[in-house]
Amino acid sequence: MQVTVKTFAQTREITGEDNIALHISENSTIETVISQLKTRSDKWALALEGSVLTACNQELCDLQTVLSDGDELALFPPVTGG
Amino acid sequence: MQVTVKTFAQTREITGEDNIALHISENSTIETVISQLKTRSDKWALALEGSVLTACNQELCDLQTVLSDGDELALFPPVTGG
Amino acid sequence: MFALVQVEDFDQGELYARLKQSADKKACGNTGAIVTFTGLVRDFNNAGDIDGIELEHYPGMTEKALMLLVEQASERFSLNSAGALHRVGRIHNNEQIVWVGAAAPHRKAAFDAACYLMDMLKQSVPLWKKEFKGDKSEWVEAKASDDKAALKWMHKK
Amino acid sequence: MFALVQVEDFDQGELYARLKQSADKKACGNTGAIVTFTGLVRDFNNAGDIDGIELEHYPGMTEKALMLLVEQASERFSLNSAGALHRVGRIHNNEQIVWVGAAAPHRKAAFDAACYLMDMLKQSVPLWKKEFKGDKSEWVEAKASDDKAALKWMHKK
Repeated sequence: MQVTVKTFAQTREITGEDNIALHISENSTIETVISQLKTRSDKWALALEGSVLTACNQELCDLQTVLSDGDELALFPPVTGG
Repeated sequence: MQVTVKTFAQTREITGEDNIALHISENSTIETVISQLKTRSDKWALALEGSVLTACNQELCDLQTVLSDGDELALFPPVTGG
Repeated sequence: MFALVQVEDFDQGELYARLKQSADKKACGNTGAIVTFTGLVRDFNNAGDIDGIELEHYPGMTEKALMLLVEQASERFSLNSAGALHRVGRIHNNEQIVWVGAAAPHRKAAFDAACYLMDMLKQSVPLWKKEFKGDKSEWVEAKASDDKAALKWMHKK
Repeated sequence: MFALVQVEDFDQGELYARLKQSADKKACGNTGAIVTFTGLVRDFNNAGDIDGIELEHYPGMTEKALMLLVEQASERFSLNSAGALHRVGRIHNNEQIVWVGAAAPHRKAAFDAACYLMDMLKQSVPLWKKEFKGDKSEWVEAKASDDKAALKWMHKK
């Protein structure tokens, strides 16, 4: 199955990719997908080594969330609005 | 010497007097003047028996404040603005 | 800084603009947070519906006490500016009664200062509220919860 | 209730009027207190002067997260209405960035709700700030003090 991965702010700048389509195994958790992305390139490994927040279909969620086909997964640093 | 005594809100309504000239002894404290006013009439006694705030020359002050000739003394209930 | 006492209604946006302008004048570029509070007449009290209120005050002292309060808040919370406006006279249900505002470098000081201004205003500014019901009216009693709110600022900081 | 994300500057007074109107629609005559917070760009940070900021966000999610927050505050503090607006894109020194407002029967709920909205916004709404200095720019780091401010709402009530 396939999910969309979006990145923002530092995560976007370090990876150099803001929107990719990613093939993942059935019942993958976000944690698994992050491990998979870390092997994609040194840039991805670097971008994902610190504190990263995750959202699934535009809602904040934790690393144990199981993804479904077509989900939009977003990875980004702690937010700094306000 | 003489001071002006002003009243507001319930204190004004109960005494029926909102602005009087009062002769007082030299070095009178506000506490003394309040005792003096209580003997002025039953209405004044009633008005001053509860919780009364005092201001001298338009500044909140306590009962031990010593009055001077020409001072403006105000007597009123706890404030309820806002 | 400003302190106003007036019969007429006020424009919240204008007061905000005045506060920001005054903060800019003192330290342009140093204000990160502006908090405003507006108080309104609710159409009921614990005993039932009401038909507006009337505010008596102590002309002369009200303005001074309000300005003193604004200066104290400004000093205590290191504000760039603060302001307050209180209406007096007859005010109808759902109308605005009072406005306070605080401009500070950071949000905590701005929130604390606005809160302090309201808590202390209810203790130290000579204003008295009367509630109407038809042709009857009754003075509002000072609330113990307001005394408590003001007292907390004695212990802090 | 409303949650807006926009590039353009906003009029504080208009947002206040919109909030009051929305509170009146829900429970006319029941609002005794309206608190607003406005955040502005200061012209310096810990490292020196800055030349404005840029806000990146997650289009789609930002609006949803802001609305969710407004709804949560409304529920938690029994508000008559609440609203929030956050700007995105390039914002210059001394300009407005963010606005939140809360309308409640009593002042404590209105103050707490506005404070809550700001504390939680800094945790849960996908916005990222970059500060400019000449042609250089740097991402703002999340502050431990902001985490602490948000955490206090976990223990209360």
